[in-house]
Amino acid sequence: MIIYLLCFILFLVGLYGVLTKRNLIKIILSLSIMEYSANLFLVLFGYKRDALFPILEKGKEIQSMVDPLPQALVLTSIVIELGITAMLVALAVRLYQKYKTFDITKIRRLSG
Amino acid sequence: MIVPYFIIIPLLAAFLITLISSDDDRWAIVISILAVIILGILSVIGFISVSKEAIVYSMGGWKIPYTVCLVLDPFSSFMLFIIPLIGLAALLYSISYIRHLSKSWKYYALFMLLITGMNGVVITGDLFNLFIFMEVALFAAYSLVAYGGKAEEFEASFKYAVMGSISSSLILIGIGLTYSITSTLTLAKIAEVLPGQNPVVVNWIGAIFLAGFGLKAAIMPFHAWLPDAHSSAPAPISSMLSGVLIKALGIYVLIRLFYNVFGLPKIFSDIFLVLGGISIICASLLAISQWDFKRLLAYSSISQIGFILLALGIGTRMAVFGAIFHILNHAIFKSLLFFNAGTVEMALGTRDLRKMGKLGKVLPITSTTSMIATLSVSGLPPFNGFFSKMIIIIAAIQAGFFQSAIVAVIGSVLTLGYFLKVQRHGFHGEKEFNEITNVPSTGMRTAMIILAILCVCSSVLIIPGIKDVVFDPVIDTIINKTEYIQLVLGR
Amino acid sequence: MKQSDGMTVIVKTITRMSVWLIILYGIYIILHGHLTPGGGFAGGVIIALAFLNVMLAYGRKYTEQWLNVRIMYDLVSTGAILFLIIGIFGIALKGSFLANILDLGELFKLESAGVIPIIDIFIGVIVSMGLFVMVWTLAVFHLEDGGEE
Amino acid sequence: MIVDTWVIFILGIMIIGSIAAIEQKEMLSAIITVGIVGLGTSLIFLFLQAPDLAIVQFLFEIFAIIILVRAFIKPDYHKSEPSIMNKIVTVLTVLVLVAILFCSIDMLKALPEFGNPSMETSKYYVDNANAAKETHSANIVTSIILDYRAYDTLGEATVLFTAILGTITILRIKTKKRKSEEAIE
Repeated sequence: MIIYLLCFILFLVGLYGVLTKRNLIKIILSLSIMEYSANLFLVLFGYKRDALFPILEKGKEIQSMVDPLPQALVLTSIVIELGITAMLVALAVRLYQKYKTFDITKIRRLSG
Repeated sequence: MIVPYFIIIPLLAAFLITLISSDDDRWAIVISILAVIILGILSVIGFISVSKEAIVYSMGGWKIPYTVCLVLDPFSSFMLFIIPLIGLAALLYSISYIRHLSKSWKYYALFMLLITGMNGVVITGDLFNLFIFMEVALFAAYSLVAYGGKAEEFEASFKYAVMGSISSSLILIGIGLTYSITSTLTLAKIAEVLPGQNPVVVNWIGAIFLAGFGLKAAIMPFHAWLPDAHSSAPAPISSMLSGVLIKALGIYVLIRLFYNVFGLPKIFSDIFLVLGGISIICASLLAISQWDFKRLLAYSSISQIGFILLALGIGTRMAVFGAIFHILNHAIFKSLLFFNAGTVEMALGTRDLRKMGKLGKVLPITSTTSMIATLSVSGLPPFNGFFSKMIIIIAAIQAGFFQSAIVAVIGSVLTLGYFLKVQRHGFHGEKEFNEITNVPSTGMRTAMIILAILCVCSSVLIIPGIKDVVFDPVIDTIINKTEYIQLVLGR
Repeated sequence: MKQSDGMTVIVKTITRMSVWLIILYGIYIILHGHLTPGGGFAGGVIIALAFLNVMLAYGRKYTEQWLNVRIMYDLVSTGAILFLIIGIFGIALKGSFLANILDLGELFKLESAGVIPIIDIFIGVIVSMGLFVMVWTLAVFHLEDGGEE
Repeated sequence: MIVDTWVIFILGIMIIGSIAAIEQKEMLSAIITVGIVGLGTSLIFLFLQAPDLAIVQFLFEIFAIIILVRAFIKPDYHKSEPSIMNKIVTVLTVLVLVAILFCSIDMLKALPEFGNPSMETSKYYVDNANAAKETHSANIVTSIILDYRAYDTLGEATVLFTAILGTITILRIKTKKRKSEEAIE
């Protein structure tokens, strides 16, 4: 239970960063912290005590294995995470080009 | 088996466009329009063939809970019909509009990826697969919102992307929690296992999914990104986002999860009612104070989504009918209104209602179709908006939710109020225009006329004989939780 | 920060010696995806990082001569199309999308597992080329003049 | 139980690291710190018997850091003045998040115990290494992502494709000066 709690705290730290920080790059960093925690949650739910990784080796007996399905899912979500980071960086660079700042409070042509 | 082609065709179109196009966008236009037309035909065939029995398709020939399954039932094929319908109109409109902005094949490739994502979300029967295709649609949407290349567009896109990825992380955690207690990802299997689980966890999962998908549907406390994104995007993209995307990614998934999987617990139907009411009233009030045409339309979208959510909260058969009918109607008239806004912006170079004036002479088709759309969205007979809103209000009264009925009536009146403002200042104002620089092209006019005709024609669907054929199977799939489980798990 | 000049001779020499080794290792990881940890995604990123090494060490101009970004970009969509076509072959031959159409072979052999290593190669192409093109586009983007006409 | 201790230890470091990264004034160190947090994730994956994920996370982390450093460019881009409004927002956010944390404790207690998943679906893959026998792939994770759930992977490749196309579109877009802009200027 304490592990889940710590993982959830990590998520909330990321959320805190997104909601309060004003620098575009800080926001992107906080988003990736949130994604780490979401990925960790999935893998933690699949861990089985005293079990081995789900890969067979030649000449070795089949032992009990951890849950491979969450691992497959997390593999996917890591790639998605990189995609969103790249797109956000591209947008941030363009925003800097237009506004000459990374501060979100000064980037405010849209309001209301 | 037609089911996998709903993904294959738009995906193939997107990849082909990227591969063969260089500077020219002619092939891109041909391929994408062809793909959308084929998708439309397929969805009609699908709707006819599934109205008796739905199709479940398992990937790679494996057994169902061990692989991803696709489920084509009347509800999903109904959504699959709306997507290419609005998509075709938007593509016709785009041809000259996008050349006016920045001519590129990338637009069409991203457009096809947007459609792929939405089709994937609508057709899937697997929770994690839904997440992935949602991301495809969202990534395409982020870059299409920024397509205009102006500062505000990047800003709106950044906001949208940040909000979108917060909600994606939330949804991923929700998927993790679901997997931890049910140990499966197939929606039907989850629906079967979930009632026996600890209610605390189940309610938390529901809350997380409501927040995550509510952000995508732009329900009121989670709406902050929508006015920016939908008003900054190019007009055809605004119409796709407002008309289809928030429904396919938001409302459709909410219906699937809370009706078919969770079985609509009382606590969530109450939350739907409250959030729906808040969305209707607050978004309408915010819309009244807007002078930016597209921003006003974006707020109006939030309030119309509120109507759908309210109906879903009521949860009776009639209310669900109102909700899905309103999904169709809102897709049609809101896309038309965004087309109108785009045409006016292109012609006059402004979105400010105060700078517009008498447009009847210079833009006759735009101003006529905008009148039709206005009457439709504000719920005047005989246009389609009237019927869906009336059904929702009647359903509220029948089910004894008088406050909700009153809220819906007030909402309709407010809608009429701010659209009268649009008509009065935007199309019948005092300023005279004799000449305009950018006249709308044939494609743009055709798109507007088609949607305007549909605005009138879709009220035909209310006639009992036609309603029984079109809407009853859809309502049955939404209301019947056990039927969905039996269908997918094959018992 | 001048990017076109590249780094010192030492860095350039070491990069020249190591880049092929890194690419080879990436290919090894991709091909053994069904036997050992790794696979298309991991191997693809390793190859992309090798290209990136060249870009950082030699600078933009040399990399432009060495690598054709346009062809790399076309390879991304080719890889994606081939992945999709394998899926369609599944419909044609086995009656369901993305079915394993090839002979499964013997467990623990490199040429086993039917279609899995082939899809792994396509994913490796998509990831390696695609990620490099992504970083390349970011790198050649100038804040001062980028994108404005 | 040794795994628990390690995971708790690394998670603690990750939380401290992410708070440090978020509150850090200098942007380059913030990016590097987040990189270290990501490597911590990779280490936890190793402890949780997921070598596949550890490799992929490690490599993608390096890539993400390169992209982020590329966006960072110069330190003087990141000047920001403190404002009272921001402090109020920060305090309010912290209060709300702590409230959410306290509410969530009940839910986290009700979850299945760590290290003891029910694995009802994945029994099929793991028992007697059934997945390896059916697909002849020794790596069961690979057999899931490329055979049982290959459709997910197709979607994933599409996501990556969309991200690449989107990045290029965003960075390469050329705008004609529009009338509305001229009117403003």
